[in-house]
Amino acid sequence: MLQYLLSRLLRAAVSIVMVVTFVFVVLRMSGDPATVIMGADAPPEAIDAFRKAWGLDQPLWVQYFAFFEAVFSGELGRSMRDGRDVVAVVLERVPSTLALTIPAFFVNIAVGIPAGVYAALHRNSLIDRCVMVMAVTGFAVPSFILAMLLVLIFSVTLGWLPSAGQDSWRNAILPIATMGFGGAALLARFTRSAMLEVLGQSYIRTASAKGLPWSAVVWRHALQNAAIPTITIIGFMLGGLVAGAVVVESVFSWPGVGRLLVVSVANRDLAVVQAVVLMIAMTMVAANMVVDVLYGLVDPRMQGQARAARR
Amino acid sequence: MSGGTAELLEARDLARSYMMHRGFLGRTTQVRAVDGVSLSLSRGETLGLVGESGCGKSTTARLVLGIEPPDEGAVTFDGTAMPRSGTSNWAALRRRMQMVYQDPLQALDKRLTIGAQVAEPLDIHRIGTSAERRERVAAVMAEVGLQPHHAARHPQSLSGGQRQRAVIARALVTNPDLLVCDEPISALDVSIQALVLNLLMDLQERSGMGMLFVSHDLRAVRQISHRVAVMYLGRIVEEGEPDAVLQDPAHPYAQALVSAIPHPGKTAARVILQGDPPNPANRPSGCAFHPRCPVATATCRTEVPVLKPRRSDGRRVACHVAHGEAAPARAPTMLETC
Amino acid sequence: MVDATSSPAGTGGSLITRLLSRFATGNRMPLLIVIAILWLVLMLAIAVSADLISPYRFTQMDLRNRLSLPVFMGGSWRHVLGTDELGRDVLSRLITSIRMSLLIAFGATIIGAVIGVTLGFVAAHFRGIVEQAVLALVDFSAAIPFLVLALAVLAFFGNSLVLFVCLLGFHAWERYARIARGLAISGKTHGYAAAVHQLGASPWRLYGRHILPNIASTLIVSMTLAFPEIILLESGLSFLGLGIQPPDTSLGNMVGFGREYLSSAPWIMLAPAFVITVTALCVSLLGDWLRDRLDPTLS
Amino acid sequence: MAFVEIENLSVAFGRSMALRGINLSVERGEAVGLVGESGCGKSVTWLAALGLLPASATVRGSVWLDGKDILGAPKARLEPVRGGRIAMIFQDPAASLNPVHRIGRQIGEALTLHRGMTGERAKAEVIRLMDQVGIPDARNRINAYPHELSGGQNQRVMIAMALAGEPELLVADEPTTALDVTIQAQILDLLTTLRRDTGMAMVLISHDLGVVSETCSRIAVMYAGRIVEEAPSGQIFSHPGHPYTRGLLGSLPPLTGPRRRLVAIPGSVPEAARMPSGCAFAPRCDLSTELCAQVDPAPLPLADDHSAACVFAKPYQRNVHPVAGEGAFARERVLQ
Repeated sequence: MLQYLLSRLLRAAVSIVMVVTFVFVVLRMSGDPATVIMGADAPPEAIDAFRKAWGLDQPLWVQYFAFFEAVFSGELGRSMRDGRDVVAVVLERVPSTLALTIPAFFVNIAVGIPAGVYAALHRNSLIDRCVMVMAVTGFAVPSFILAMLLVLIFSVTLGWLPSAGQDSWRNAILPIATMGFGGAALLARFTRSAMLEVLGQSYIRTASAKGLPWSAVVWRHALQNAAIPTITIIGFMLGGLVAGAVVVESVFSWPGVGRLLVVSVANRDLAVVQAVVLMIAMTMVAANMVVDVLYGLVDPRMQGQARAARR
Repeated sequence: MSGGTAELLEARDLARSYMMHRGFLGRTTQVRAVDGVSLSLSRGETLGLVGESGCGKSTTARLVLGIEPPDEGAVTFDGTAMPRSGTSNWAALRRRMQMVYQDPLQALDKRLTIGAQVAEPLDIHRIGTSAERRERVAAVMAEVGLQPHHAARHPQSLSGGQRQRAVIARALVTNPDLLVCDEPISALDVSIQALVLNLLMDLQERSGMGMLFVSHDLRAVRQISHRVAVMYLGRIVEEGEPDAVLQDPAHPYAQALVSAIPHPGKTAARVILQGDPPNPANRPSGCAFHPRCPVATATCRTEVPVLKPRRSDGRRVACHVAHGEAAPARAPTMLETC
Repeated sequence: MVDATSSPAGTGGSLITRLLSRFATGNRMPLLIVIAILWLVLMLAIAVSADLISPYRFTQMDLRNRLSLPVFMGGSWRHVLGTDELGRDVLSRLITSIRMSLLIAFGATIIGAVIGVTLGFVAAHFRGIVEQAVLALVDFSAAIPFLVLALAVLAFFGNSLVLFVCLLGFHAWERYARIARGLAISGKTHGYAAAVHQLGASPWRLYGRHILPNIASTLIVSMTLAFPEIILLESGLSFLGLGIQPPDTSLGNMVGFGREYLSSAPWIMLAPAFVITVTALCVSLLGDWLRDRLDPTLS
Repeated sequence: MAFVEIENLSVAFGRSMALRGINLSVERGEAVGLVGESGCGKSVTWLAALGLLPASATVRGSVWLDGKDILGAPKARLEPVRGGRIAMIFQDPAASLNPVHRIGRQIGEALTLHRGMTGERAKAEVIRLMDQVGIPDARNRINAYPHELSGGQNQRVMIAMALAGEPELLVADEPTTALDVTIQAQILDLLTTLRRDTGMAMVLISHDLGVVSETCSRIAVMYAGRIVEEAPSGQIFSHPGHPYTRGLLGSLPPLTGPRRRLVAIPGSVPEAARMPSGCAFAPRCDLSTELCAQVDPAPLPLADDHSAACVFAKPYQRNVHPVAGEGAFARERVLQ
């Protein structure tokens, strides 16, 4: 098991290195980083100070390692708009984003998985057709259009819910509903195809031939096997927790990390953009690590490689 | 039937191992799939290579054709050394040696018609004008028993037997000197197997080509081969005339293999081997068969037996006991084949 | 996907459905798929003939009757779908936006497919270090949600149409790379490609004449699935004001600009929103249907 | 009435008829072989009998178990039969075991279901069963997963799982097709000893005449959804009544004696959706006449317990000690 984890850790490290390199390269390719980040009108000595701080005068590969060091020590420079340290600016927004995405994540799972499983068990029944139609529309309707429609219906015409801002928990209902519907549709569709594939396997037929009632066959044999591919999608959603709300937060002007990213991009506050991208990448890589560990627990064949080698 | 000219195919002490590693960082274990195999084949002769899964017979076939380079040993074809796979003269040599595969549907391209695929070797090696190529394709398709209208059909719309005939037609269209068949009939039904075996034997008589027939089915190998070699865990353990090896197998493993074949009306006592073939990753010391061999002795556990002719009838066998170099641990069960 | 059987002849027997019903050998094509195809044909027609059929130039302002109602809400026939806050005709803007969005979606899908398939084949052919490098790139692109990646690049490089299309091209490339690599390797190890290699064929002939046509159907199916995703991404970015910049117009930024007038003039936002949703829906329905017909394994 | 009696069983998937009226009986403790090439419906017969076919199959006819019809029986009555009275094992052992459950648990499941055993008592019984089917070092292997065992060992786990319910009939669907010939010999030997020890009946489904001939006392040959010949195993080889059986025997390469050219049956099996009129084998049969195209022959008795569904099948007087072995067959063949 350890060996398996070690290899996953290495892959995660490689991904992080590539993300940091990507940000480093993108920053460099878009002209002189100092002027880009500090803004063209910033006083020359501020630009020189920035250049010295980031060692922009040194050869490229020295800058590269300096950049790595900066990333891992958390000093990513100051935000151009309010001069505060970017890491602080980003971290203070995380709680409000999580306030949206964590409930949405649970809605996805609570609605998506049972719907997918039920649809697979009752193929071509009315429920199956409904789940598939919901899944396709969930996939086709972009979140911002769904959000606008919900605002149009629930706040403009019916006036039940506020359409923007973050003053009370009632503001969070529409954003969570928007993300919940999209995510649940995707998960339902995926769980359904995973279940259908498992139900076609011959060990399911063996379980029935053993005399197990159908419900036991589904609960004890089918579900655990269908969980394996579903974990990948859940892992991906887990990773998207921080990044997932970019569009929805903008529509409902919910002060989360997503909205911060959009605003910083709009007024080219690149230090903040850099910090947000790095943080989102780190959480995604961490989420993939969690998924790999879950894989090992649920699917003995992964773990088995390490165990068989020891035997 | 040893041909006057140099042997068509000569392989000396071939060895090939694969790296099996677990995960991104996991330990790499070396698996010796083929461990010192020598064989020769002359024109018009069929050598049957028989053994259970994991004995290295398919790897040997790929080494002989030069698809994979051997780690040790060498292959010579018609006197010249086999070029490395992928080089241009390796590709040119394909004209003279061809392969028939186990699953005909997988070996054919679903997108192209049968006629186009049978003609492909001619296009690749730019043989003859397009008119001559069409003629040759029609002739070889008739030779394998396919009707002209099959040329326009796609592989999916043919039966298993017809597909395998198409694969054989494609292999024969450039008149190769050597045909390597890797389990050509095991994916087919019994009645279709008979068709393909008859076809291969007729084709060989007419064209006089050499044939290497790899299979786990000893009965099919006996039907088609002039010489048979039994393989176990990467080595040839016995080689000789098919009827001789079947009537009176010398090597204990060959005895077990022959007796294990279920046969209508067979009443003979059967030698049941215990356990499974050992993992090629950790080969037993000395003779690889000793853990399962009913007559294994101390020498068998330490020394690797050499494949050499038996004094009594010249049958080549790799077993200390069979050569009388070691007294059998207990009287070998007298096997009375029906 | 209600599976109602109706003879294509019944629905106007258009050439397209008869042509495609050859595709649906055996059972008839479901009604929903016929509708989806008809909608997409309509969209393509609009995109191609945008300049001819749009009543006004999409930038022509008519301040006198700004925010006028669409005809079915009591407005005049002069502006069938009404006008926006600057009095520009919503219908003509919609038509130009459709052309822009479809153009971007097609361009990006093609770019993604070409990049993905090439890298997939490179990984399948050279194996070893090259394959690990391509796989590391695939891991990398899975490590960041595409939207965030796009925002970062747009932030640093500013916005130009060409950059925007190439960026969207990078959306689904790793999906094609994974499919191309997987199918090429399985073909090369024990499939038809190994057999053709055995005949002495050169790598070019192997990939060009054999592997590519065989995986074409799988690729087309995954392209029809990626196509709507790109439409949604483009409209999402444009909605956030980071995609297509004025004076150009696309479905996304029409919805974005229509947002302020959601309560007073919802039709500015609803028309493009409807087109985005229905087009994405039709393409993914067609994609699912094609997948079941062409390659049921790619579920 | 035999222990299990299949009466006029027919199965259709949409328009294609997979089974066209099967009549087969199995006595207590008897071993019946079901032989046929792929697509002849041999597996579908028993999957239908145990109600394991997908919902899309329409099944007609009846399956009498001890006088009661279980075909289409309600779940409450059918589930105790599955594994409890009739157990089934399948061809590909690695795919037929749940990859994420330990083998001990999969065997124990049937124990708890049919014999109410739980906890330590069940664990002890699982180990006994694993010893009985010859899994080495059972005590430590109980926690292994299917992918950690070889094909042969996995098949033994399947057999142990089937034995757990103490069934009266074991249906083995191509149990050794995916295994090497020496492992196959081990499994066939195991099945024969188990039948001797437990006295349970067995149906062995295979495409290999040799496998069936050694382990079964009676053999039924199937072609295109129908039983075309049924006889004691010795008789099938010495007096094959149906041309298809003769064709199968002719296409088997002989192990001994002179190497003769194999008899290859021309053409291929008709598709289930487009079954020819009259006898299904007529298009490929060298004896066929126009009569065969009209008449769909019912099984014709040739000797007291030997029948063949062919108008040209010739009844014969069965002498007391039938001459077994290949020799008799070859000579007979030449005379015809």
